[in-house]
Amino acid sequence: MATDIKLFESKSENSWCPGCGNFGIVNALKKAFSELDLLPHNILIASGIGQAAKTPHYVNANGFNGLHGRGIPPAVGAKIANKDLRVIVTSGDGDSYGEGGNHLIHNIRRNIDITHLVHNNQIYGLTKGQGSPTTGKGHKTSMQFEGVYADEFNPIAFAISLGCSFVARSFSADKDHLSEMIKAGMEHNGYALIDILQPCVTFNKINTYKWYKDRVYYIEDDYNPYDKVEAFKKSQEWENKIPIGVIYKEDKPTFIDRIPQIKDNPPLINKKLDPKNAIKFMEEFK
Amino acid sequence: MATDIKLFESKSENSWCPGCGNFGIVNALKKAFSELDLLPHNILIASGIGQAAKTPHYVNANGFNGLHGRGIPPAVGAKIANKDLRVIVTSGDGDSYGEGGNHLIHNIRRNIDITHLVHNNQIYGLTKGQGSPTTGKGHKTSMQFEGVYADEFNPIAFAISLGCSFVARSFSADKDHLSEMIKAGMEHNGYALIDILQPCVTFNKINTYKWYKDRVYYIEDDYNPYDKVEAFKKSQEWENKIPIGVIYKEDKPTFIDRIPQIKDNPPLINKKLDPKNAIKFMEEFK
Amino acid sequence: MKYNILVGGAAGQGMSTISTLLQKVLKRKGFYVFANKDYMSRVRGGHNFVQIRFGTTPITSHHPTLDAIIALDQSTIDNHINRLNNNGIIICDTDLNSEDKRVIQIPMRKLSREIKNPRVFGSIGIGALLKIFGISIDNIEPVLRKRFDKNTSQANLEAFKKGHELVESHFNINSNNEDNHIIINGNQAIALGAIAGGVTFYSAYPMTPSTSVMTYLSKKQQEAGILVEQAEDEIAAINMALGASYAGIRSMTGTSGGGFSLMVEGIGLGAVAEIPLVIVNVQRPGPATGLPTRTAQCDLDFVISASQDDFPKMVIAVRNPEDAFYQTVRALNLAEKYQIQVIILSDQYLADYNQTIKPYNFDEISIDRYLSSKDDIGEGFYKRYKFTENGISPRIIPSTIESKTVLGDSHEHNEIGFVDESIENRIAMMNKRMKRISLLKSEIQEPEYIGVENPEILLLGWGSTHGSLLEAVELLANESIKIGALIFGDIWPLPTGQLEYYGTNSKTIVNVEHNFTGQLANLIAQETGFKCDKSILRYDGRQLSGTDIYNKVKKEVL
Amino acid sequence: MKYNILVGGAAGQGMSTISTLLQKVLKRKGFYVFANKDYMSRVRGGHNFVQIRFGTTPITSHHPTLDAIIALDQSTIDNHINRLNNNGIIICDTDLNSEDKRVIQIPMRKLSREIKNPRVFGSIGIGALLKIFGISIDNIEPVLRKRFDKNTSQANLEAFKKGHELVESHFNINSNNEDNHIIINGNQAIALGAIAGGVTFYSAYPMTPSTSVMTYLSKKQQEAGILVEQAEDEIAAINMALGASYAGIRSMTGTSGGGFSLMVEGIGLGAVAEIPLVIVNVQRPGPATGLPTRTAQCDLDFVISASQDDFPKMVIAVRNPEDAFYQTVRALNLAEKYQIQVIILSDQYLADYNQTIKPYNFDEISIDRYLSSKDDIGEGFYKRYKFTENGISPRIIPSTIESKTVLGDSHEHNEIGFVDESIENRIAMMNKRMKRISLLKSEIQEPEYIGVENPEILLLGWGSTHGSLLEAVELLANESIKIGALIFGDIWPLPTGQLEYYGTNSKTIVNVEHNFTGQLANLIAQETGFKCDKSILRYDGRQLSGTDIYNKVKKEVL
Ligand SMILES: Cc1ncc(C[n+]2csc(CCOP(=O)(O)OP(=O)(O)O)c2C)c(N)n1
Ligand SMILES: Cc1ncc(C[n+]2csc(CCOP(=O)(O)OP(=O)(O)O)c2C)c(N)n1
Ligand code: SF4
Ligand code: SF4
Ligand SMILES: [Mg+2]
Ligand SMILES: [Mg+2]
Repeated sequence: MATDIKLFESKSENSWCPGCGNFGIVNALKKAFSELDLLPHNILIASGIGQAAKTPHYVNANGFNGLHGRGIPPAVGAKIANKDLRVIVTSGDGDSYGEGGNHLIHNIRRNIDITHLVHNNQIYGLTKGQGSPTTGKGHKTSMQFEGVYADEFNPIAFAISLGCSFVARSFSADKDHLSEMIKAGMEHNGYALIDILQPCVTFNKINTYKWYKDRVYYIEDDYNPYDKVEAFKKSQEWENKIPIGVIYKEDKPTFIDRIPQIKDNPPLINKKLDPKNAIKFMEEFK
Repeated sequence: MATDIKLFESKSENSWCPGCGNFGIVNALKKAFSELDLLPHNILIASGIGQAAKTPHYVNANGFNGLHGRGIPPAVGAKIANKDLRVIVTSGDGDSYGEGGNHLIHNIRRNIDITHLVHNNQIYGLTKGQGSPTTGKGHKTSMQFEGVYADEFNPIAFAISLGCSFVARSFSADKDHLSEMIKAGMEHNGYALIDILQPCVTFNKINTYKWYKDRVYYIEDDYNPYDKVEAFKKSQEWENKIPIGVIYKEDKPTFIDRIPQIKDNPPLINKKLDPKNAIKFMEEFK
Repeated sequence: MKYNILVGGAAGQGMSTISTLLQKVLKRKGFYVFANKDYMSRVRGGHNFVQIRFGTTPITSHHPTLDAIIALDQSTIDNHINRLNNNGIIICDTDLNSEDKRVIQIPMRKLSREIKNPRVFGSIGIGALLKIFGISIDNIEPVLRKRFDKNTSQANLEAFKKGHELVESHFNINSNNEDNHIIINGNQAIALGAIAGGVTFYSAYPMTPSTSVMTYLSKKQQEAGILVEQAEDEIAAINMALGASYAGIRSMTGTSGGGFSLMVEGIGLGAVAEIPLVIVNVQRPGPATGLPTRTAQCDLDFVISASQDDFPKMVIAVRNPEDAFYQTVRALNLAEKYQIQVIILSDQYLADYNQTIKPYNFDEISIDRYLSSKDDIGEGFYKRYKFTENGISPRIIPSTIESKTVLGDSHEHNEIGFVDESIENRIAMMNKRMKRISLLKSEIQEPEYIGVENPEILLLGWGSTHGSLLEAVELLANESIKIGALIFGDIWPLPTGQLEYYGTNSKTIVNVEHNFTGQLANLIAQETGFKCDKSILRYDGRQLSGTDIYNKVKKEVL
Repeated sequence: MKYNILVGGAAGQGMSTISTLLQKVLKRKGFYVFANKDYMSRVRGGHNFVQIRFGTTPITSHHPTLDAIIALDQSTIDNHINRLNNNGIIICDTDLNSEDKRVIQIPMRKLSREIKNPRVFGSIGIGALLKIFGISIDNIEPVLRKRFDKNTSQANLEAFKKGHELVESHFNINSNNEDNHIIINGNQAIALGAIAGGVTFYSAYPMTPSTSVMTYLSKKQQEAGILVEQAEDEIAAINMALGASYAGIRSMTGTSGGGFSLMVEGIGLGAVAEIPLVIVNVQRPGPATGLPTRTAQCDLDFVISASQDDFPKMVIAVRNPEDAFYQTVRALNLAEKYQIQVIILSDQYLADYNQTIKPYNFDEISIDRYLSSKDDIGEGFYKRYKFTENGISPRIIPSTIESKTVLGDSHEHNEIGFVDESIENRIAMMNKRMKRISLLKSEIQEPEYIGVENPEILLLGWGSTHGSLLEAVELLANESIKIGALIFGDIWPLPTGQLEYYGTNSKTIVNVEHNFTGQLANLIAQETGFKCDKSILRYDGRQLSGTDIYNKVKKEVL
């Protein structure tokens, strides 16, 4: 059973560079939606600002293209408003790990049920090639002429340390793997972080399609993503071999499930509003 | 050799509650300064806003009491301006891990040489008892009447995942241990995060002196803080037994050492300024 | 007949419990009550006090002189004895010292030990105080039972009685009124307004003096079936609220100046994405951290122009606990009607003062959401930013209409929400957004006028000075001074009708504000050309009382 | 004699290289050059163009009509052919189509293949273009060698020659001037001013159109011995800069509206802690993300009132690349002199336009730090916030004076910096801080006036409209229209002297601004009571040219 993938086609002009890794992500996303038998009006795609963050314009679904670094909070607000919405955050590495780092920390702690795709091109694409948190140390960029000084951010280790309930990595050029990861993330109850290796053909001449292809490998079948320490160990692989697949999982209640007044009721958007409901509260001031 | 501890006494009135764990931290801090043979005018204590963040007022040294959540960035700016300053950030758990979480991530990545003491009372003290990122899940607070919904933030695991070059935990009631940790942190080259268990006698009735005392233990002598995976494993201990001591270490160049124009020159505050230095740059526009 | 009581002590001495009890008892006895707080930014120690004014006619402001002081510590006596009337009374424990004849020492600590509950210490003082005012302590058990469990109630009752027995009555005041009031402060009124106005999600980050709005809502969230979430920071707070509003529920956030600073970018997002939102800013003195627990009206300029570029927004300064409730409900309706941000400005004084007022009339309020249906939006692509005559585009809730998707966007966009950089589109969208300003202008409420028909002196105020101005005008009018006051609630866009009317006819215009530069006066100059002749400005973190304004007018204006 | 050329194509076609080369060659030949950019918020594709104006007299604005177009793609022809003069020329590759007689097709792609360097494609067009204007290509090798390595230079030279040979000369322009100019844009001018003004630390977060200030400084950081740090966000950027300034070095930050929103809280911190800082806001249209690569003057209101409560701050709108350099140096000096925040307002148009100007005179500038010595501060506790006659406290660099510690603080504090909530202290500190406003007022520079002595029409502008107003006034004055323009640089506090003088004597006042509401006009109304009679407002993200203003004045004002 699957919905027609054409339903997710957007009428917006696309302004990504030819060959950009983002195309693979959008295609995998649509494939996942279709295979999950979803309809556009039941999905929300939220983002910040950046090349990746244009995604809500390029997929037909509800979209929220907010502020740079602030893709997550509106997504969370929307999920709270309507727990039946299938909520995706799809944004860049600068957006998700740089400007927006604080929201990532605390929404992982909430274990809110959203799927967060990070288009990790290890660069600031839209603003023309400055270093992002995931740019390799020493890499020269359009801003860091002598190379980036700070250590590279490891999103997988970071998410595991925070007890993120679903942590995966995929590769934008591997559409099947990626759409499987997206589906798994969306079917997972809780915060699903999927870091996606996404070549930026214009500004990142180091981490190219080839660079990634030479390194990625599928995580072994017998790997147990529930073992936190093993997962942490796995998260340290990078330079020569890059594991893709589900690296960490934890079963625990989602944010919505922790809050009885939301869990046990219809979505808040369906709540009947009546000023008189407040009379009883006023009485207490008597 | 040690400087007179009295040099660090402040003339400010103190507004902490009697019995507050912050007193122990201030005392240990002064002790460490004295034992490190420092003088007040060579030290900078920076903070955000909160009870802990009042520390710059309560120790005689250079002080920068900035904005809530923003204790780290001015400290970093000051260290860049004057690499000879001994820079401490001393602030609350809400300040450091909540509002200011993003600065913590990225300054650990910079491995800037500052010592960051988090007065972790697992609560918002100054604003009267709301949950902080480290408040235990389910704990009832003055704001979370049904208990905190989000998972507790684990600062040790978090810092290790980011490759923080010095990660330690101590306890405000163990003055000797704490001052040793502060000294070790200050003597370490690079970002030193010290999470300090600090009872808030007014608002945190769960994580009391006794609660901590019943759980803390000194890390084994043969423990190797350079093993990242072992350190991560250690970071997971909390409910019943809480390790205190240096949990993780990594040797790598500090931010200042990575930047030749700072490393190889006197502190920037001593740089000779002359407009004519810019003439050569103007020539390039000819 | 009005009396003024001060209860003072160090933070942590339980002053809040004592003063609340006293207020409730006085209210129950049929008195009008007005109680304001003065406290330091610390959790223990320091010097804090509550001023309780009560009487048989409505009260709208605190008062400089005192009839009675309950001193829980020495510094209360030292700090306030000079405000005590000659026939005033100080009640304190026998362990405090004062040579003053007006001091009545009672063994509060000792007696509370006898009652075997050290916490009833203050109730002994209240018992004594009531006796001094000739107020009986009959029928006060229900007040206690509302607050305490049975044992504690019993202990307190005993304490009241002991206190009552120990002293002689000194004043004589009687109320024949029935108690048909509620007693509520500004923040509670906003919070209650939020529930009444259909707020389903409140996201905020604690910040004095706004925190108690969140605390109240949080306490009631399960019962009200809403969600209150403490965000990781103020940026998250406003962005979560925007996301929730976009997704279809009424949401709201609140903070004070520093947190508002962090919300500025989000306000622009709300504007361009046309997402309704109500933002409460409970002001305190700055700059930056400033004086966290004190009061000011210092953010008017700031909130009016907050965020880059021009867009319609509305600012409402709430004036008292009655107004705060109704305006909150109205703000929620207007935000959705015009798909804009409405900012409610309050301040620490109003946030924390308790006042007896008549219960809110729930027949006067409604929840109007202005949402569009499937039929309204027609076939084809849903255009979130459709060009319409009045600039308001049909708004639907995502997921509720099959095959319609809703695109919220922060760029300049076309009708659907897709990025569009063309000149034509930019001009059309800018005009569309700005059109709503004229609609807002027709919606705006004129300031409240109090005073004589043809004032010679016109006082101008906004927000929480309302109560003080009311009292000041009354005092001055009693002396046959031709005076009036215009007190702005809606303040942006600035309503100018009443101002033109009274401004043109009065001789002297005086702005009364709690800030340094006279922000209202500047705004009025910009919008109307009227210049204020004099200013009464206070910026030390404390509120001008009615008497203060009365005195200033007499000294500096007349 | 002035000519107008447009080079257009898609993002990624190397237009920037081509147009820079062309500008450099023209400059080298002794022409005045003015080149502005119009580009979309994308990295590849879309439609971008550069307009290059050159001539034998100074040029301050772009122009609506065109004499020549180099079209790298079809949409350049389609979009701009209607702006081409009758005797104009279009140069394009043979693979583009147009029936228009003015089109000259040359086999650029084919020839570049012959030269074995597809990148020289554009240089063939430039060669042709130069010939069309009758400009020789002698001595241009040095220009190429500055930019390219030897082989590439050679290839480009060959391309120039090929292009030159292919066409006939069509216009005839000659410059007898020597090339003694620099060519620089607004952001480069600010960055160069920063180095000249002693900036030792620049922390910022990339944001169009401010990014190139940081990029320039970053490129020069090693040579200049300074540090440029890309912060994790704008909040960090400003707080790092404040920390560095507190610790004793000149620091600076820069951003655009959205990032400025995030810096608002930090501005208040700088104010209360009295830390000098210069903040550059290169404006772009909003609200929120708006039009990232386009221009606007839309943040005036916002920056003037940014952050809670009242405090002194200064806002300087830079007017052109010459002004931008000197004002940056001045801003850095004033920030330290008064220990305040100085905000430099620029915009995308000025940021990105290149102009030939005379080299900066380094004898005119100095670095004045106003720091205090050991002797100035005397014995005992160092009082960072000492009360002084003029409100400026002696400032020292932490660690440089033995036994003196420096306490920077964000609360209301006493002279040392300790928290102090008392009424007396609050009033004294507030007065101390605000006192500096009157000093600032005496420091402020009046707007530049251009035009006849007694104008009937007075145009008012600020910042980057300077060049367009200059041209417009000249055009109108040529028609004997009694017109003048006041163009504000210093804009807050608002200098009012010239305004009073010219405003009182002129019949019609017209504000010319790139925003919707007329923010300057509103500010002037607030500060002086003057009302503008007419407004010329553009808010579509594009700049008014001199001709645009000329036309609007003729149509709407006269
Ligand atoms: C508050 C704010 N700061 C900065 C910017 C400018 N900006 C837009 S996108 C971006 C970085 C984009 O990088 P990333 O998130 O990695 O996305 P990518 O373009 O690489 O997909 C920046 C700095 C902005 N729009 N808003
Ligand atoms: C921008 C901003 N938001 C909120 C506040 C209010 N505030 C002051 S301190 C604090 C929390 C303090 O908690 P923590 O950092 O744990 O310090 P503690 O008081 O517990 O030592 C808050 C929310 C503020 N001052 N500024
Ligand atoms: S700049 Fe990079 S990330 Fe952006 S669209 Fe082009 S290839 Fe993709
Ligand atoms: S509230 Fe808690 S943290 Fe604050 S001073 Fe009191 S005991 Fe210490
Ligand atoms: Mg990226
Ligand atoms: Mg805390």
